[in-house]
Parts: sequence; structure tokens; C-alpha cells
Amino acid sequence: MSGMNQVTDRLRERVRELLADGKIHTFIGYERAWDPYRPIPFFATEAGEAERLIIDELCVPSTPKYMLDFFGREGVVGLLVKGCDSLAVERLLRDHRVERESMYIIGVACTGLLDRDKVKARALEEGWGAVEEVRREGDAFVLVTAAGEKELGPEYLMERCRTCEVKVPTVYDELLGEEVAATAEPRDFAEVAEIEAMTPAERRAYWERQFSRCIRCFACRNVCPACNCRICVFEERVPRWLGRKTDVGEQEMFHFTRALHVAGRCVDCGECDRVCPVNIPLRKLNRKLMKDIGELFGIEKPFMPAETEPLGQFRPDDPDEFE
Amino acid sequence: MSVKESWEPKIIGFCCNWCSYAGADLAGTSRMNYPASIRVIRVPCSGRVNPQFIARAFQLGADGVLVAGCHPGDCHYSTGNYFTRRRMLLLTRFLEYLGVDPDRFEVRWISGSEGQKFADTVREFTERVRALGPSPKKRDAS
Amino acid sequence: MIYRTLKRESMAVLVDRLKEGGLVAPVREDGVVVFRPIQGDREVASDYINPTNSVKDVFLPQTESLFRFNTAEKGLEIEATPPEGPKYVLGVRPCDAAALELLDHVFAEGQYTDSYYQRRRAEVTVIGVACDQVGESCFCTAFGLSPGHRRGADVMMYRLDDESYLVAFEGERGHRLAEEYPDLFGEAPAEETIEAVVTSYQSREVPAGRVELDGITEKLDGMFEHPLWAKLAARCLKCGICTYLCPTCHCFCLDDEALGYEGVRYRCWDSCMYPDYTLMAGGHNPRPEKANRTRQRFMHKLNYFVHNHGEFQCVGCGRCVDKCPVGLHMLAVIYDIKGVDSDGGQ
Amino acid sequence: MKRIGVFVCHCGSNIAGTVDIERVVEAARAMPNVVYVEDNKYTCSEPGQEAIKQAIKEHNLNRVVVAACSPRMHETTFRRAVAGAGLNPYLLEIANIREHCSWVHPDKEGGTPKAIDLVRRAVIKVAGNVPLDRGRIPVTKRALVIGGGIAGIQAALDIADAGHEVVLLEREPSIGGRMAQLDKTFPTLDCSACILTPKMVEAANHPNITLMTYCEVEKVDGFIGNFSVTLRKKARYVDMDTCTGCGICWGKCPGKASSEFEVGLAKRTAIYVPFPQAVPNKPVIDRENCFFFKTGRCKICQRFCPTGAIDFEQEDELVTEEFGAIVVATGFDIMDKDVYGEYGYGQYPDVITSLEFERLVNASGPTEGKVKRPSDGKIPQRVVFIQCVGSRDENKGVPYCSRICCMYTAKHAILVHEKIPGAQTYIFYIDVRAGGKNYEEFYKRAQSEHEAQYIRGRVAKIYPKGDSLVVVGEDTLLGEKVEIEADLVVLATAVLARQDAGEVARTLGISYDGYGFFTEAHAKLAPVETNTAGIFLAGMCQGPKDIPDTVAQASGAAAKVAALLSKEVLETEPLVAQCDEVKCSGCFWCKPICPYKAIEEKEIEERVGRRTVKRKVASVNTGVCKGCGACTVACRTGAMNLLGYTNDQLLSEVEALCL
Repeated sequence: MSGMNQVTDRLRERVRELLADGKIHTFIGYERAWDPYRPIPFFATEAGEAERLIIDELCVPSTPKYMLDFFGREGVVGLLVKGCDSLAVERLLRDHRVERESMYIIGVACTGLLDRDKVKARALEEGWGAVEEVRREGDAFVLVTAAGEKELGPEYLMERCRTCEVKVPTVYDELLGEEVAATAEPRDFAEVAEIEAMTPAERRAYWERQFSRCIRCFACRNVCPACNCRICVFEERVPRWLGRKTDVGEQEMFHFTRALHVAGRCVDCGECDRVCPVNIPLRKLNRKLMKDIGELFGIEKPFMPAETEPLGQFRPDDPDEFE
Repeated sequence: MSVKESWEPKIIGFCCNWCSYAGADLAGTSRMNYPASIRVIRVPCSGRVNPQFIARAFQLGADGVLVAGCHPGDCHYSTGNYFTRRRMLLLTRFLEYLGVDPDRFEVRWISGSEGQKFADTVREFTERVRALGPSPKKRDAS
Repeated sequence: MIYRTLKRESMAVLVDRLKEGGLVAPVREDGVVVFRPIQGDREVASDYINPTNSVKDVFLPQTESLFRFNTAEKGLEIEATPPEGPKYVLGVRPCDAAALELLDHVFAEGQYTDSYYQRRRAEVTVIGVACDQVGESCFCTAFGLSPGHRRGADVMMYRLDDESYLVAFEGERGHRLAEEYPDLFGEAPAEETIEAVVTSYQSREVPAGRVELDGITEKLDGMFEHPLWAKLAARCLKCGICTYLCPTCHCFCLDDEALGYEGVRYRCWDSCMYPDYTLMAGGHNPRPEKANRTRQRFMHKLNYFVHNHGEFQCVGCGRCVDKCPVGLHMLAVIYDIKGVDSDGGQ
Repeated sequence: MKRIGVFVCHCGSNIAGTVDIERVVEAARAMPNVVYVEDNKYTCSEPGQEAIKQAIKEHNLNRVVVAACSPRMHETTFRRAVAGAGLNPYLLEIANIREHCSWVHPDKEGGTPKAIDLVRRAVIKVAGNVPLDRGRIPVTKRALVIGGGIAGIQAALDIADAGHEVVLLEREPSIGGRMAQLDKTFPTLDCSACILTPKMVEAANHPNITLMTYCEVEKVDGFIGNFSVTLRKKARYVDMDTCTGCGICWGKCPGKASSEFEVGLAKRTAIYVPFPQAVPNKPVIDRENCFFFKTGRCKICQRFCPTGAIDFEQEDELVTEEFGAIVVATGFDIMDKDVYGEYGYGQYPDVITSLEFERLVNASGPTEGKVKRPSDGKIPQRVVFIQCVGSRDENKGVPYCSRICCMYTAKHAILVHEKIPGAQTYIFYIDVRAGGKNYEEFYKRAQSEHEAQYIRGRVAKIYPKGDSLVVVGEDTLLGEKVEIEADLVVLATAVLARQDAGEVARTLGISYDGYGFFTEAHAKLAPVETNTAGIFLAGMCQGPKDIPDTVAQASGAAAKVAALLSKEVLETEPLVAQCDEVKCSGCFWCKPICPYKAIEEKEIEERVGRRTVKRKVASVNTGVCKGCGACTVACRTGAMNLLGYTNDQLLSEVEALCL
């Protein structure tokens, strides 16, 4: 296994060409910024800016959702897309929110991203200082830091990457780096089962605790590729789908609605979990619905954007437990 | 007076116009007695029932919610209740996951000729809800 | 100003006493530290740099009922709903405490004051704990604050040694606390010790706080149309994390919740980062683009507020730095502003 | 300003007996926007309705709530009453305090608070009602019938007789369909051709019918009353106007091909009419078997044609025509025979299908009506029929019953007995289904008068022995193995939907079931309608059925079409879905959920900042929408709403009841 950083030079070269040739007017990738452990989305608009682009296992934020900001604009936007991001692209395509022709997708095969918070905690503890480069060596990650090379084991992988089955983007115009086989751990829903095993009162208490922390910042919604409505119901005043109040009832309503609105369309990218500032386990809501959709309707990969969403179709012989 | 003493369950029912609402009408014309706990909202099809309506009812302290539609295959609009069934299969599980007692939510297929079934459903459902006590929302508020 | 000491083991007793009057303090919960009401045997967290939410939550709650109304019988009847809340907030970092004085500019000074806010400010005792750890994102010193600053705090605790805290009580509310629980607080240590401890906190190194802000307000005066805003805003997710976690952001909106004839008017936070923040009834939005809103946030903090109230609207708590999912935070933006030509290179 | 009047009905003692009307009236007075409340003995009576009208005028009411019996009972009555006072009829809501309250809750303490809740629900809801009007859409007074079998012919004739123009479309060179291939028909043993051909001719000569054979549907746009259909006129290479159908060309043609009409039992020429009674009786050139098209040389037909009608330059032609209604009568296929290898079809020439038997026994068939077996032309003495070959067989075939096989097999047994003196017939069956007028009698006659021997059981295998076949099966009634030596074995293979039914359905925008049969709008109450308004079904394309049922259904479909085309304009239901274009994101997940295909994609222009952008939004065809509201739930953003049952109203109803 080799790391994504290996394609950095090629990436810069291609973006430089694409921008110089006018094939694209913007390229959305990553740059290392104030906190080198947290590369941030970078919008290159001039060929010279291609030099700032990087790609490695710390480049986490998903880029496709930014396409909505380019709605109605002329020209093509270049996107750097990992496996998980490609599902986001597909999501937006199936929801008719972007046009394929408006994107030039540079795909990169990814073998799993680093959990930045875990890495950062250790870096602070051990005083690693800035990180300059991230490599993959076999199963391990090697961080080139101010304090020398540091090796991290697979336990530093992001949770969502452990069971990832889409290492190679499903959609791209060109693919950088070699194809990698999907060697995911079996996809189970252990965290969902854990909650299912609670008593109703425990579950209620659990979710009330989680939801009561919610500050309604809408980061979960805004980062989500499936939450792509022009106008979100949460912004509508008539009808009043959701009060602006943040009491427990409204918070439950918010999280209930958000989860159901992405049910069947969630690509399990896990971005909602990542951005939540107060650690609400949003993915446990999404994945509960995903698990049930899979089991009830016999959908093998419920995270894969499909021709028709599972709730927009039926089979006469669907399970019928209602008398 | 405490909530518990004065409490009678309040159940919100969503009934499709063509089957279940007609079934409830038939229970009426047949003078079948059932508890006054249920209040029915008429919808053209059970496929019109947005899960958010159900969540709103629970949020506002409904002790139970009933969704009733035509039997699968008999939908007036041919396929509406098949979509309802998918949605409700998911919703039942999701509400339970969020800590709503599954006995507070009920989906039934009730045809226009099943007045008895409507009455029985309300009676049984009311008893189950009564056994659970007032909605946790109501208890919080009191 | 009164100085006392507090034994570490007495801290628990203090918490128990304050609980009775209503206490909000940081707790560790599901991997985050947040300010929460302390009830029962809920444990107050001590090992944190700063809670994720700010102390603003206590004084300007995210949702606050203002009054109840009824339009049924005799036209309009209104009944005020006086603010409820804790009497004490414990574990406040110096930056958050200082932020309260910035909020005071808005809600408690000048021609229009906010009685709900004022009442809370008058009733709630702010008990600060000076920072033993400086976070990587902390930059309070850039705003003239420090890990041991006492601005805005009624009480500030400094670690004296492994056994005890040095406690500084300031003003009416501070003094009242000292007087209320004389049994808990020990005699003040020697003057030099106090001086040494406080100075050690106040002169503590804050690496990120070295950023120089001189002249930035003036520079921004001429940057309203600068292309930098669009460049910065490109990566913004339009979420409200930065504004809602910020101890100094204070925008709110009013809303009614009515069923039938009765209802409640409440206010709740709003964020200039939201597209509907400036949306007018007729559908016009004067800040339609992300760039307009991003500019608003930083201009407000680094320019407008300075013009209106004479100081920056930022205390360097670092929450936006830590939590912005795409690194569009105060520190990064300050560097970017400093790095560009104010005429946009034109 | 909303001014709501509430009218509480006593219904004699039906309501007043168990609901405290006074308390309901008092409670209603305090409800939001209610400016007037009264109670009446019988609100639905003439004086009751008059009182509503009076109150609307006197108190300037602009919304009305009637608390009375079920809306299913008197909603129309009260809408009319409200309209009588000049108010839009949709500014009315009904609180059902009889069927849902007084009749089921005998105690006033239970019923009265509930009645108050129900009134409040209606009061809150009606505040959100808006005036609604029926839409009007024009109707193109022409029908298209797709498929020229007996179903299509019948439907076309009936519509034409009702005075409307019809285009009867057939993809083969001649109309007639399957029925033209049959010999006799059960249970009367009429000659199929004798009863069908007059109808074919009638269809051809009817002034209101335009026959379009050798044509297919390419594309269907539009909706009820306004379909725009693109038709492909396949090149015949024969000019229909100049050809006289003299037959010289097919007499001279050297090209040979297996005859579709004779199910491969005979040959035809490359330029051909499918069968002697074909309508139109003018040939087409089968390009694949024509020497000229294969080699570039021949043109014998052209040389001999006395009228110069042969035109090798002809090309397919696309024409677009407007129709108000469409009848789909595309017929059926027969199961591929080699599914059952153990029966040796294809391997043993004397194992044939029932349709082949029809041709063998037909006087104008390849054997001129003499039942000669294919292998050596011998007259068979022992004929075995096997029913349910593919039907009712979940493993290898289809689970459903093909409905016609029992009866035609009985018919075949009778024909064998009549035509071959002394011949013996054996019929392997699972059940005999003879549910039709005179059917049971017919089947009994086959047994008693024609000595057909019925054996209940399946056939395991067939193997040859000398020049005959041994049929090995089991008699499940006797529980023993049977072996019968036969000269001919006839398989009653299953009726299947047309192979390309799915494609046709997609072109038309109608739905089809797992087998490919087109789905009727309602299994019982709308058996000829489809979910696409204006498109109707007739015959086997909807499911297996016999000729009488097919004809009845065709006439039924025709009656529906005639009723539709007799209108100048269609009035549309006002309680339909509506899309808020500002909110609509254009994701179109509402589309697959709509059973009526009422949602279309529409492009709009919009100002975004300083730019004008184009985007697609959902648009509801109100002529097609039936107001089920399923789309509203598929719409996350709430752009799709259902008039009369809006999201806002339903949410406020929930709130009103949870107060």
C-alpha cells in the first residue's frame, strides 16, 4: 500500500495544466494551512496556485458538496475526489443537483484516512510539532514531523474508513495512483446494535442527552451531500416544520427529520459525525436507517446511490408486519 | 390533581379517506363502542402521512399515534400504501430506536368494510397506551 | 478585592453548596466538555482547556422565553416570563469571563438595554478558573488578555500548589460569595505569594497569541470590497459553529410559537453565517453570497465593533479555531488579512 | 381576516343524545377566528342549509365549519350550500362528530370533549383553506387503438360506432391477431375465421376507422385528452394506394421463409400476405428473406406487378398524430416450448403445441384441415394432450393459470374425435377449470360424447418407441404410473405477456406486473383503466382471458374512451398536488412515487444575484393528478404540497388535536 501523497506532484501538474488550458476555472483540493494536521479545502483559480495543493491521509473534508455553490455558473470545476467523496458526487448527480459536465473529477484511490483528533492528541502529548508529510508504509502511516518521522498503526484510521468498501472512486475523469483492492473489515452495525439493546427508557435518556447538546449550528446538514435541498425545511417558517426553539422536543424533531430526510440517500461518508462540534453521534442515526433499509428491503449496499431511492419504490412482497 | 389521575390517553389517528376513514364511519353507523381516546385526521391516502406529522404529534404530547390505510394491494391510488408500508416499517424501528415505546405507535390496514376492526384496533391500542401511562413529554411538562 | 485560599478537597463541598442555588459548570459528556446545569451527583470536569460551548449560554441562552400572550378574550394579554437560571457559573476561563464585558457593551450599556440579560448579569456569580494549560488554538494575549486575567470574573481561582487554590474575589458578587461560605475559604497567603502566582498566570506564554493586531481595524476600513472575502468564503460551509460557540457573538431573532390563541414569544440565537439571516420578507437578501456573510462576521469582530465600542469583539478563546470544520477561523483570517494588499492588489 | 362560522348539528338526537351540544357551541365560540356559532336540529335539511347561507351573508363569513356527520356523507351537500351563498365551496371543513363520536361514544363525558377537539381541528384547518377551482383541459376527439387482434378490433369498432375517429394500429401486415390463427372456438365450436373476418372487414371499411398496419408506436407524449403519439410506419416496399392485392407477386416470388401465421408449419414467400383473408389484403416484402435485399438482384415481383406498386426505395416513416385516448390491446405470446426438455419438443416432431394443432386442424391450414402428424403425415389414432405446460408451475414456468387451455384442450379432443373416427384422446391435467357460461357442459361433453380420457397428473417424460411416442406420467387419482403410447402429443403451453411488453409500457408510461402484463388501475373497480389517465387496456395484454372476456373488456374500454371523447373539455379535480417552484430543488424523487405519472420536469429561469440561471423544477399535470399526496412525502423540502391537505394544514391539525 502506498499513500496518497505519492500522487501530489502529478496532481499539481495536472491542475496546473487544466487551469492554464482553461479546461476548468477552479480546482477544489486541499492545502496545508494554519494547523498542518488539518489540511483544509483549497480553491485554486490560477495555475500558479496548483503548487499549494497537497493530498495525503489527513485530507479529510469532502469536496463535492461545494459544487452547489457553483450552481448556474458557467464553466467547469475541478474536484479532487476520494472513494467516499465519489459517492457524494453520485448522490448529487442522482438528486439532479449538479451536472456531470460541470465537473472535472480527478480521482485518487484512498486506503483510509487518519483520525486527525487521535493523531493530534498524540502529537501534542509527544510534542511532534508541525507535520510536513504523511506517507503510507504497509499498514502503517509515517508522519514526517518537526520532531522526526513518527509511525502510526492502523488504529489511527478514521472509524468510517475501517469498513469502507469504496477505496477507488466510482466516478472520475482521471484517476491518479494505482487501483487498490477494497479490503474492508466486514460492515457491521455494532454501534447500532448497542443502542438497540438498550431499554426504551435508556434509549430515550441516551438520545435526550445527545440532542440536548445540539446547538443547531446545522454543520451536519451543511456538510452532508444528501442534504442538498435549495431551501431546507428547517429554514421554512410556513409550514413550521421545526421551531427555532432549542428545547428537547424541537431538538428531537430536528434530528429525527434530518435523519429521515437522508434515509435511503445517505452515502455513509461520516462527515456529519466529523463536523459536529458537540459529538452528537449522527452517524448512529443514519446507520440505523441504513441497516434497516438493507435488511427490510434486501438492499445489499444501501449506502450506494441507486437508480431509485429505496423509499421511492416498493415490492408487493415487502415484509408486512402490520395487521 | 396529578396528571396520572385525570389522564385519559390521547391518540392521534391518520386515516385514509377511502378505506380506514370509511371503516371508522362504518364502526359509527354500526354503533360500535370504543374509547373516546382517538381523534382522526382525514388524509386522502396513507401515502400522504409524512413521518414529521407523526413526530410532531409525539412532540406535542400525543400518547399514541395510529396510521391506518387500505390493505396492501387495495389502495385507491393503486400503490400509495405500498410506499407507506416501506416508510412505516422504517419509521416504526426508528421511533423505537429514539426511545419512543413501540406500543405507542401503530400501523394498521383497515378496509371500508372493517368497522369492527377499526373499533377493536382503537380499543386494544388504547389499552396498551393506558398501560404505559402518559407520554413522557406530558410528564415532563407537568 | 479579597484573596483567600481553597483546599482542593473543599472544591467538592463548594460545588455541593453552589448546586443548591443553581450551578452551571463544565462536565465531561460523550467525549466533550460542555457547560451543563449541575444536578445530583453529576461530576464537574476539571481537566479541560475550555468547554466546547461558552459561558454566553448562561447569560444569553440559546432559547429564551420573553413573554406569554393570549389574544382570545380581551384582545391582547401579555405576561412576562422572567428569566430563570442558575445563580453561579463555575469553571469559566478568563477569556469567557472577559467576553461577558463585551456582551455588556451590547446588552447592558447605552440607550437600549436588555433587562433579561441585565438581570442575569446581576444575579449570576461568575467563578473563573485560571488556565493551567494553554491550548494550541488559544490566542487571548492578542487581545490583551491572559491565562490569568480577571476581567469579567467575580471570582478567579489560581492553582497555588498541589493542595490548594488561590481565590480572588472581586466586586459585590465576588465578595458575597466569600462571605457566604467563610468556612470553606482559608486565609490569604502572603502578598508576595499572591503576586507571584497571579503574575505567573498572567505572563504565561500563549504561542498563538503572538499575532499582532495593530492597524488591522484601519486596514479593514478599506477592505469592504476586497477579493479576499470571496477567496476565504469559498470553503465556508455556512454552518453556525463559529458564531454559536463564540462567547462574544450575540445575534438573536425573535419568534412566536402559538397554538390557537395562546403563545410564547421567545428569542433564540441567530447567526450571520446563515443564508436566511438577512432574508427579508419580500424575498430580497442583501447578503446573498457566502462572501458577504463571511465578510460580515470578521468585519464585525475586527472593525465595526471596534468603531462602536472601542475594542475588538474577540477574546481569543480558540473555539472557532478548534471547531471550524474547514479551518475558516479568526486566527487564520487575521493572518490572511495581514498578508494581502489592502487594495486587493489592484 | 378570517371569519369562521361553525354550525353544530344535533342530527335529531343522533348527535345531541350523546354529545353536549351546548358545551360544543360554547367551546367553538372561543376558538381562533370563529365569529359565529349556531346549532341546528338538522344542518343538512333545507332549513339547515338555508341557515348556513343566511349566516354567511349576515355575518360576512368567509370560512365554514359544519360539525355533523361524516364528510363522506354530506361534504358535497355542504359545499353546494356554501357555494350557494357565494363562497368558494372549498372554504368548508367538516367535523365528523357523529360517525366518529356520538355514535361510538355513548357517554357524554367521553364524547363531548372529543367533539370539541374535532371541531377545533376543523376550525384550525379551515383557516388554511384557500378558494379552489376546477381546471379545464381540452380534449382531442380521436382515439388510438394499439393492436389489431380481436380486442383492438372490437374496441375500435365500438369507439367508431360512438362517432369518434379511431386509428387502429397493428404491427403485423394484417389485422386479425391470434384469433385469426384459431380453428374453432369453444364452447360453441364456431369457426373462428367465420366470426372474426367480418369484423376485420368492418373495421377496414368503417368510415371512422383508419387502419394502420405494419406500424408501431415510437413515442408517446402528453396526457389525457392530449396525447401526441409518434408512429413508425414500417417500410412495406409496396405502395398501398396502387397495389390491388392481385397476388401475382407472391405467386412469382422465389424467396421462401417460414410462415409466422402457420407457426412454422408451412412456408411463405418473401413478398407475402400473412394469410388469405388478411386485411388489408396487400403484401409486404420481408426484407430479410427477399433476394433483392439479400443479393441486390431479383426484383421479379416488380417486373410482374401490373400496377407498378413495388417500391424498393421505401423507408420507414415517422408520423406524429394527436389523440385524446389510447386503448392498449397488444395481445400475448406463447411460452417457448423448449423449456420442457423432457417433453422432447423440437426433438420429436410429433410433439407439438396447441397453437400448431390449431393450424393442423384448420381447413385453410397447411394440411387443409386433415390432422396429419408432422413426422410422416400419418393420421394419428392416439393423441395425448398435456395441460399446464408452463402454467401453474413455479419452478419452470409461471405461477398463474393461463385460463384458456382447459377449454381449448377439450375442444381439441372433440375435434380429434370428430375428424378421426375411432381416435382416442388422453388429457393430462392438474385441475379442469371450466368457469364460464356453458364451459362445464362443454368439457363434460368432451368426456361423455367424445370419449376424451382425462388423467389427473403430470407427465414425467416422453420417449420415442418405433414410430410412436410413449408418454410416461402419473395418475394421481389412482396413485399409479401410467404409460400411454401416442401418435401425437399436444402441449398446452402457457400464455405469456408479450416479450417486449416492458418496453411498450415504458413508451406509454403505464405500469406492468412481474410477468409483463399491464396493470389495471384497480383490480376490481377499474379493470380497463391504467394508472395513466386516458390509457385503457383490452384483452390478453392485461392478463390471460378468453375471447368473450376479451371482447367484453374491449367494449368496456371503448365505452370509457367514448365517454371521455364525448366531452369538449375535461374538468380537473381541484384537490391536486402543487409544486412551489421556488422551493423545488429539482431532485425529482417525487416522480417515481407518483402512480399517475403526473409529475413533469419543467425548466424555469431565475435570477440568482446578478445572473439569470435556468433550472428544472417539478410541475404537476393537474389533468392527470388524482390527489393522493404521495409525492408530498417524497419531497423533503416541502415544495410539493397537496391542495386541501397541505403540510401546513396537517401539521396544524395535529397541533389542534394535541392542545
